[in-house]
Amino acid sequence: MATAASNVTAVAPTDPGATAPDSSRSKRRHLRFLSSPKAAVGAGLLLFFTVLAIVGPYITPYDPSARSNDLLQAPSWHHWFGTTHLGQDIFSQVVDGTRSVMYVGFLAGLVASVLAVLIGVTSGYLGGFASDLLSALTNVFLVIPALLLIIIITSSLPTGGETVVGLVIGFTSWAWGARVLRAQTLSLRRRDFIEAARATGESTWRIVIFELLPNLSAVIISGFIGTMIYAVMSEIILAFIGVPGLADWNWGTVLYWAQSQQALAQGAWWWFVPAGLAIAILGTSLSLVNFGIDEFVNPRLRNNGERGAKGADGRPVRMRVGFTPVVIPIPDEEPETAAGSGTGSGSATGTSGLVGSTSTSEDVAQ
Amino acid sequence: MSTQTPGYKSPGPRTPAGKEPVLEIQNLCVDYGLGKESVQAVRDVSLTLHRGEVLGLAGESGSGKSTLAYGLTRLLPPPGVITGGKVVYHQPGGDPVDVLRLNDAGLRQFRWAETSIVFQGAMNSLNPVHTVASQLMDVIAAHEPRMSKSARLERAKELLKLVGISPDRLGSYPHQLSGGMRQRVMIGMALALEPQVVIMDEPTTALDVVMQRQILRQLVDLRERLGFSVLFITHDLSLLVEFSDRIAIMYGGRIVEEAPAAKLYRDSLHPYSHGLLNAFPPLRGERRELSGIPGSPPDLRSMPTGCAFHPRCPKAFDPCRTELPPLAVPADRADGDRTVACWLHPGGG
Amino acid sequence: MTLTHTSDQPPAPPDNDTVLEADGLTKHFPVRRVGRQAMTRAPRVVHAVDDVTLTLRRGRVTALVGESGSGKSTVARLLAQLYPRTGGDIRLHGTSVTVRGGRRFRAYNRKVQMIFQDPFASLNPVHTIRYHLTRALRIHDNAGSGSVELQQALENLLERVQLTPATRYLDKFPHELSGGQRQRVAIARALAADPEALLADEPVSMLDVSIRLGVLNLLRDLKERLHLAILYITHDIASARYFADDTLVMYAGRMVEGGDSETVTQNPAHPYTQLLIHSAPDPDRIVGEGTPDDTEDSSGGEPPSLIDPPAGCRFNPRCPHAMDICRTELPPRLPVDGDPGHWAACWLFDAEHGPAKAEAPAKAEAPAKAEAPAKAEAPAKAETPAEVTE
Amino acid sequence: MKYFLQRLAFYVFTAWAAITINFFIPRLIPGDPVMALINKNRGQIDSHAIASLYILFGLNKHQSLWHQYTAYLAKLAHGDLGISFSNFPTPVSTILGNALPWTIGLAGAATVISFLIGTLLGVLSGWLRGSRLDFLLPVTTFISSIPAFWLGLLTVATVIAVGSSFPVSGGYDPGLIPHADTTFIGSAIEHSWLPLGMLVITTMSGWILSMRNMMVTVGSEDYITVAHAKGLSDRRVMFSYAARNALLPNVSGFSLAIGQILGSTVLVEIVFNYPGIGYEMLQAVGSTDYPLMEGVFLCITLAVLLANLLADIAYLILDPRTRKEG
Repeated sequence: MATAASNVTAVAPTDPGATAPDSSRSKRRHLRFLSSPKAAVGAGLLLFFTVLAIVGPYITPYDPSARSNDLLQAPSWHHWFGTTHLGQDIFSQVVDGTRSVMYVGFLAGLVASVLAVLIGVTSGYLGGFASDLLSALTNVFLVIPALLLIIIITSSLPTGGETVVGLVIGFTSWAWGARVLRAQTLSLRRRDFIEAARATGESTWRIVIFELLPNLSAVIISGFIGTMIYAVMSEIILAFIGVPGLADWNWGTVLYWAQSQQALAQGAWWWFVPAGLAIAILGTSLSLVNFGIDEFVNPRLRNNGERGAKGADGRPVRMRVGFTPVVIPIPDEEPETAAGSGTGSGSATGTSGLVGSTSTSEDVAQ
Repeated sequence: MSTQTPGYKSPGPRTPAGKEPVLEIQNLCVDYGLGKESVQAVRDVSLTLHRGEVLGLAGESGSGKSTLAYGLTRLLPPPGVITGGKVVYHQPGGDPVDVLRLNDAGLRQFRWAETSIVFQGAMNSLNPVHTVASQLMDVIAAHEPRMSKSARLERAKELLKLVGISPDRLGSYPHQLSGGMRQRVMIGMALALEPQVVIMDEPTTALDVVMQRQILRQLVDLRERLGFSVLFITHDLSLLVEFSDRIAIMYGGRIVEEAPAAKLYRDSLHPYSHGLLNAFPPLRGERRELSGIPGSPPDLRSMPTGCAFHPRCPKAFDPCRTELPPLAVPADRADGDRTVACWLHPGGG
Repeated sequence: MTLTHTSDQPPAPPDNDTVLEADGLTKHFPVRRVGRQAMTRAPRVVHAVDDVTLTLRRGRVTALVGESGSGKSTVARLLAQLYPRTGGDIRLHGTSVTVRGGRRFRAYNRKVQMIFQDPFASLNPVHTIRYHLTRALRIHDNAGSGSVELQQALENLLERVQLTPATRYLDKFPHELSGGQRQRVAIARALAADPEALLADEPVSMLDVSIRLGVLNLLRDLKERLHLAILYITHDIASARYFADDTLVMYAGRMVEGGDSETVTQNPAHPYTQLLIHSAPDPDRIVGEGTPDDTEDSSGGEPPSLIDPPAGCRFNPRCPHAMDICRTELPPRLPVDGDPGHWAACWLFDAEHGPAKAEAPAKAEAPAKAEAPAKAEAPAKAETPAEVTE
Repeated sequence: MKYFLQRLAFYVFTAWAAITINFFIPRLIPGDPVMALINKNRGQIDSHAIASLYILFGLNKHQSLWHQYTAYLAKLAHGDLGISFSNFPTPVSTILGNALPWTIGLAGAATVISFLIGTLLGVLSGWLRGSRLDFLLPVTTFISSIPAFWLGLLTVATVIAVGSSFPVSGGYDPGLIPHADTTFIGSAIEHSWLPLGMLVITTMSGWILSMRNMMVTVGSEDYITVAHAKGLSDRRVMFSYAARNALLPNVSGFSLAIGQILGSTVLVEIVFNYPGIGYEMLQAVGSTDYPLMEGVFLCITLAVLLANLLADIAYLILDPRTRKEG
């Protein structure tokens, strides 16, 4: 605080060039958004998993399906995550399985987002009977337990594979996004700028694509990420309960084999711990990115940089609703600057000594 | 520089006889945020509310008038912080209290019993899930815990009658009342504990003119009967001239002029006050071309140096750009019951 | 910023051609019925606008004054053809126009443009000023050919609304501008179509008080230079007097009075207009004259439900002069004595039914006079319960 | 009342939609599910049984789709969900009748407990923002990303590794016969601790996060400021003003949560060999037992609808704005 204050003091007396502090401030704010810790950690982890999904199968130390004579071994230098009862390298299985997980998550997120935008925005913008119908459809899909539906459909399908699973998940999990988008569209539609665009003579499709959708982008991205979390979980659950069609490795199949081969009873913790942790970390990273988006959209959720601030008694100040903190700064060590006494009116001297001192270099600076 | 803290007046020659202060704001400073990113919203404001008077506080949005009201009651939501000053409340027959130094319990006790507030958004000031009765009664219960439930209900009925609402509305939820009725309920609630001071932050801005006048008339009537003081905050200066005893004008977080209503209306000294008065086309008298005030209200993040108004001021001259004019009794108006912060009317003393 | 002419009376407009007319304009919004109601109850509607007739003339400002919920904004949207109307007719240069989207709508709103109330909401936050104005120019084929002509057109537009130098504003986003600057951009966007009529829906009520007049003066200046016909919708009757040539007063979806602005504000005929003028803040009234007095407080209460409006004159439940006929018969537009063009929809001005004919206008001339100090303290008058709309 | 009837109509509609989806899934599957089943159990089902399977399964090729549909509805109306393939010839309804109480009990208890604890923690962490309770945020984010069944696996492994005799498998002691006596109920409760705990821990975080967000959002409403200005006690402002209003969106968001909780329950049951629907589901998936799978789906859907109806009633009680007389 003291350094900041002295900075301002240095700038202020040098006349009206008031634009300079403004531009530097906006630059700083921009940087601060990029360095939002939650979003940054989440995005970093997500990037890591994405890279792993792309290069994973090429960098595995072993063929994930290859058996060896190292049966059911604990983690070691040769097998970072240990081996299975058939001597397969679990590290390779987890790394190799990343691609399947990310692919299904991405595909399902994409399908669900497209459907959610189509259905949600249409029902929000159109109004009338079609809107009611789409809204009812959305609510039905919201209430029906999608996971069971996914299990039934995928286990009924003769041909499987990640693509089918991803599509099924996508087609059954768009409802939440559609509901949120519908609500957002309804509220945006009442905003004057949509009406103004109409009054200017814009066509309906242009209004939807160029006026409405850009304002929904945060909601759409957040819905995409939410669906991705859901899809990853669903795929892993499907694999875990042995729904056929998932021939390739993914984190769920690792867990399936661990469960079916009684890894627990044999004390082979390494068999299921890495895959589960990978799920949890991926899920956390996606949630963190979504928090970042939430805070960007709803500034109230942000912590208003209150950390580290000190009150008059030197204790940290906590911002509370209903009890505005009183922060009367401790006077600086150095004597007041000359600029202060010249323009600062009677404030500084008037009350000093009553409540600590009101005079700060900041006070004086403007 | 040698002027004594302006606005902090002991009952002396400058205040009309019999006027004792009830709420004194001294050099209040309020910031948004802490540290580097902070913005000063209220700068060194001193203002005195006398017993029984209506003090009007006018200014544009961003002038700090609402921040001042929230700040002096310590109700400013984060990231607002009070960074200096005192708010002294004079109890009738008791020691003065500095509101800013009360602890949480003391503050809770002080609130509503001594100073109540009516906010701008009557729509949102009432809790949507509780009845009017419950919200009127819980404030009484909080301050007078020994009062019986039936006595509280009686009091709630009285309060509704006081503001002209039928007591059978007690069981209503806020959404069942019209905007005007909700604001009346809020005024009734504000008077529940017979406070000395009622702060009103744009209480009628959201209402139609007809309803606005009805409510203001009722307010004036109630004040005469109950004798509380009102700090009335609004951007509508023409309304204030009609309803308040004294008016303070805020610009860029500071008070720029303070005077009795009639004097301010007939003879405003600060060019900003003058511009603001001329921003309301009159309903009577000759039709003339008015200009408003050129430019835009200042950005708190980059306030002009010197007098904050100088970029918009038609009469600005050299000192205005560099030196901040102090709020002082102007030398060219010797009657002494007004202050202004303008180099055109420098303090004499 | 300030204008140099129009110091006393606005100069006679170059011509008084009718640009846009509404004749018996009516809009009913259906009340959404749910479940069993759909079968059992008769369809219910909100009578937002009933039988509104008005004329916008070239080079003239017509004000439409009313409280919130009086239907004044709906009138603007009907005239802009943003809503389909329930009844009545809209005529542009004498030809009836009904459009619903498409090319004909563009052709219509090339002539009739609208300015919205809230400049913070009427500009899309994701687009720059350049985008907004370019789109408006392109849609109405005023963008010229090539980027040089477009740039010229953009700069011209911003100069017209006194945002200079234009290049400083073109690439900003709406949130980087102040309220007044945004409203000027909104006006520039409306001007991009090169319209003949401008529908301004409370164009200054969301702006800071100090800059409202600047925007109104700008509109007046544009009216004079471009010979626009302007509909100025407002709840502030004092600004109507300042800015508009003619003033119409609306109450609960119906027009109750109309005429020359000065006449309507200085000599209001309809009891509602009188109440409105009496309620408006007026510093002259009180300074040095003690506390405000109660004149006609019998008009307490609130506007009626528009789902089930009162029969006869809609103001009759609040009207201090209400007669039997007011409760049953809808008053037609009746001329008010002495002022050509001044009319009121009030039975007081009917030759047969208006015994108070002489009294009513007289009363209006001195609304500020203390009349009934004897009323003193009439406490706790139970407010008429507001209709709870579904 | 109007609101309630509206919701009821919607649930009837949804139930119908679920039933219809259920009807169409086996018919839309390319290939022949019965044939696939027969191929799987080659030689174990004779040709006579095959014909009756088609009829039982409702896939009679000689009937029109509409006729099949009405026959299907008629059967459902009598509680007839067909016959399980894997437990031939036990009716699906019998299997589900035995399993359902376990699942409903487990999921119901988990929902109530996690809602109560999660909401309370959310209220506190939202109200005391910036305090030490902030540590809840990253922790809950991480926990909410852990699948419940995996946490179950870890727990089972730990219990075994520690050598504790705490039951980690089944719904009651193997020697007991389901019966309403204290020994059995005591055993059942003891067996449900761990699955219940897993469910509560993983589903709770959702409530914490959403309640915290709502508290923060509601915290800046005017009526909260007014409540502070009135000098009410902190507890009253927090619960009667802030939490009371913040709760409403959470209650109306119940529909999403209840489906997820039931999904997690099914999996946790698998991990703990709990005798509920999840266990049956696993069996059904393993042996492609369509009638059983569909029976599970229908049952769970109806349970979700019922839970939603209860949530709606709660909402009706909590929000006066919906109580308006029509």
